Amino acid sequence: MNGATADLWMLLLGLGGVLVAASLIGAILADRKGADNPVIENLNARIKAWWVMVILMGLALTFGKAGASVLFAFCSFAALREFLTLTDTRRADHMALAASFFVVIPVQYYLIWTEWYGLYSIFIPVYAFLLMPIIVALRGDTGRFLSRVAEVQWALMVCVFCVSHVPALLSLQIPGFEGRNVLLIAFLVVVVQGSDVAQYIWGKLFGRTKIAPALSPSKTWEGFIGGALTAIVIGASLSFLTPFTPLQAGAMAFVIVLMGFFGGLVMSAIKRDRGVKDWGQMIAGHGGFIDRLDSVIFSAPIFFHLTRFYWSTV
Amino acid sequence: MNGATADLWMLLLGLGGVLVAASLIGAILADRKGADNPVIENLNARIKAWWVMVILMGLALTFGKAGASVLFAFCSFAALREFLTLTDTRRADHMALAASFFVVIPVQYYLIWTEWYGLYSIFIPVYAFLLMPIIVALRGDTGRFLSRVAEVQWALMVCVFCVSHVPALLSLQIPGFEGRNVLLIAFLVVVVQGSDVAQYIWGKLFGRTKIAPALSPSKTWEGFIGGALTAIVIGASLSFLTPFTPLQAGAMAFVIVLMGFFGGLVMSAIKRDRGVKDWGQMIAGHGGFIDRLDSVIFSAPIFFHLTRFYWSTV
Amino acid sequence: MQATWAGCAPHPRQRVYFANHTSNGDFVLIWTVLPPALRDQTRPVAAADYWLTSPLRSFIGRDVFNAVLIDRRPDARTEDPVAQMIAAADAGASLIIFPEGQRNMTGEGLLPFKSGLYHFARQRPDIDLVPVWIANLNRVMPKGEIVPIPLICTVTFGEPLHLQAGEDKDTFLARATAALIATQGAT
Amino acid sequence: MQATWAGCAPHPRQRVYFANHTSNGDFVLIWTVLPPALRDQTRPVAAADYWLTSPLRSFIGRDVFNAVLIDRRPDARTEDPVAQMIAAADAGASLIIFPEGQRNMTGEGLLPFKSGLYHFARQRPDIDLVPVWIANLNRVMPKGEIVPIPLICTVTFGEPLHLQAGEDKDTFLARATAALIATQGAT
Repeated sequence: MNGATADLWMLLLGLGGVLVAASLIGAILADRKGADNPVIENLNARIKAWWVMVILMGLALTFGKAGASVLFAFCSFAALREFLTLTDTRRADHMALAASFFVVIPVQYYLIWTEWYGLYSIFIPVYAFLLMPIIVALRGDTGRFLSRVAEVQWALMVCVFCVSHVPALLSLQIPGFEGRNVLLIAFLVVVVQGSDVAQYIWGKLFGRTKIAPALSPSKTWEGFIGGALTAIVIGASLSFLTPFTPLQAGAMAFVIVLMGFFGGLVMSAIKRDRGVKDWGQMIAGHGGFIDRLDSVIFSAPIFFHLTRFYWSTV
Repeated sequence: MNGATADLWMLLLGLGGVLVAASLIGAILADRKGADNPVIENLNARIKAWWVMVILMGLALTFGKAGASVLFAFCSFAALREFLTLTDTRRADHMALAASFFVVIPVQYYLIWTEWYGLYSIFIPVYAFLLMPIIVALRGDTGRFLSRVAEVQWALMVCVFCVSHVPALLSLQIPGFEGRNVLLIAFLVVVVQGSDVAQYIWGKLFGRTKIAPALSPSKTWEGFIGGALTAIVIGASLSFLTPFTPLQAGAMAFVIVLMGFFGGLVMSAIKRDRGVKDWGQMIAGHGGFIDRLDSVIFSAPIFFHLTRFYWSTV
Repeated sequence: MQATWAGCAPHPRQRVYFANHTSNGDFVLIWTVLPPALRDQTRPVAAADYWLTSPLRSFIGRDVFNAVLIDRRPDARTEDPVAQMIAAADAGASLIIFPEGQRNMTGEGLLPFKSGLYHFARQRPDIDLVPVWIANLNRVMPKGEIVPIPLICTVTFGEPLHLQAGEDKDTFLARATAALIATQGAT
Repeated sequence: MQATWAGCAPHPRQRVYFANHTSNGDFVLIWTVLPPALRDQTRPVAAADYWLTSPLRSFIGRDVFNAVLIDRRPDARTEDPVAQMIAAADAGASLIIFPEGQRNMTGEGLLPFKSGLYHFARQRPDIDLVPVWIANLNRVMPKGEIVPIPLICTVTFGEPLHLQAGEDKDTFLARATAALIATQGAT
């Protein structure tokens, strides 16, 4: 067991401890206020889902780049399934949809695995963007062309491109940080999920002023600011896992939280547009898969690019 | 006058000769069959527009990178204007539209000018893609959210990102080809426009079998194959201008023609979806600006990436 | 695949599930989302003129899914479909039927129901008739495509329905159609 | 900016251009797309209660565009707007008027026309009434925004209209409204 795996296990054990505590609190609350209370029910369902995520993360991270690539490829697959299920595509889009699942996902994650940054950074936003509409156009059905194509492109950007930047963190080469890149993923995931929990709790306790009532009635300034500060503290205190100083780690956490927040808003707007409340029902209490991933989605590529630009040599 | 400028002038003079011949033929045809014949009228209007383009290209290329960047920034601006005029955006999109014109275009061409490939290759497809919907979402109007955002994103990809890859050719560093990069632009433009003319003529003469009758009734297999072969011959015979062997130049011409053809199909599909025949009326006989650029749009980034990957050292 | 029990619970009582029909995989999908206890006692009602045309189909239809195979051709058949369904029900089975009688290729709504559902309900009025809406299965593999796409299919079980006293055929079938459409919205 | 002469040619004859009104820049736009020969003889009819409220506006409205300034407030005005328009027409000017009387903020269609157009047509029935549709100007700079976006605005000139013998006010105004809407489609 090298230093990175030891640190990672420490982190996972720490998270396990937090979740044990959270599960206990959840059980006590359920006991006192009744298991039927919707807030407590929701809280306990979230805690259960986090258990699953922590265990999965632990498994995947232990197996390194291959494990993380496979795990996130499956996340992309599940997310893409949810996203495309909600789209209003037609028969003429069938080939484009099939290509999304069976060509774009494997190619993107293969490129991630071979660490070909020059191609995986543009394969979906440039090549899939330009080629996908060709497949659709050749079928000759032009009704709502732009919006149908856009749905597939958004699905690919959100569910595949953005998500794939999480395992892509493993391909960075940071001097003095060799072999420890998995910890960058752990940092990102813990900060995002920590910020989500913190925003939820601060919002429940002190939430008054809604930020975007039309989009996401549960998002309040109090919840966001409290959650962001908490996440910055979490980030700074995890700097020992990362190549960042505590100050840098706090700043990174802030960027992650900000992009996660905006990502949540945009994904809410897409859901509103579609007339649904959740992306799906995959994880009990968490809505769909995308509902849990949405904060990671927007922050992953930004975190990746910042880390790559300022710290990585490739 | 160095070697590149001399070659460029040779090319432009050659084109001027071709256009003089074309203008004469056009005048004779108009005289014989009557100037009111719509096909001949269209042909002569095209020839006039090509005169303007050749003169502009000559001016811009003579002034090197700065000239080409400015020329293509204006092309992007004019194209974006046409594209967004046809979109069905709302008041809530106003800031996003303003940012497209006054932030995205200048930033993209500034990055092109500073030759920062790492950023200009992802600025629009990744950053504008993720940030634009945030601006829109914050205004709180979620009706048709995805399709409104998609229209702006498509406009930026087509009119700014793709077009900007033409002047980006100047930033490539090809050993033994120093100072001659402007000729790559000339090669691309001559092949694309030559293929357009050739497809038009072959289609008029032998066109029988329609390729995509629902999208573009004037596109026939005979016209496409004849035009593609002509363009390959043009490309191969221009190889002395380029770092390619005649075979490579012919292959490049083929890729350019193929992408140009597909680009034309996709842009037709978007026009059909919008219920318009042309993008605008900027150039007499050529419809709008985008109608002339559409073949360049899809081929420019592919030509750029192929040249960069196989020939350039940066 | 997701099952939503919107109008009734997955209790192990005898039922007739009637569903919209857009894909050959429809009854497999319903059968799959039923809890094992219910699944074992549930038999699909399927077209003999399709399922008996090859040994493989015959094996799948008769032996794997234990289908009640009826003949859709009134002039060629020897047994009455409704009598076959009643016989299966009297033997204790729950049934899956597609009252549209054929796959709906229009991409929306429902085709007019055949009368079999009414005749069954008239003869066995106590059995629950459960509307079941299947969503997306036709998008997974539209007719003529060869690659299926893994979208999420949902099966929604609506509120059970019974023939009311004195209700005539047209009124009942209209009510059943409306109940199935309402189930679609309950997803 | 693009001008389309769909229903008439830009001949230098006396006309009344009546247009939809979505933006304060509307008459400037029409004025700009008119050929110079026509432009010199064309005067916009504008609201005095807006254009006389500051010295700068007054200078622009009165001296730059040579506007016929009418007062929209029936109780406060000293001159009859229609009489002012007739006087300007009798002096040889073409006019630009916005029969909706105010900017249409609804984002679609037209507001009900004021009666001025009818009264003018009744008194000077020989003058061409040309419907003019202005598209996109309100998208360039919606109310409340500070950055204009450079979209392409189009001005479409439709087929001239005249008051028919015995036509009453409502019929005529309905016909004028329909002609303006039809001009929108002729772009």
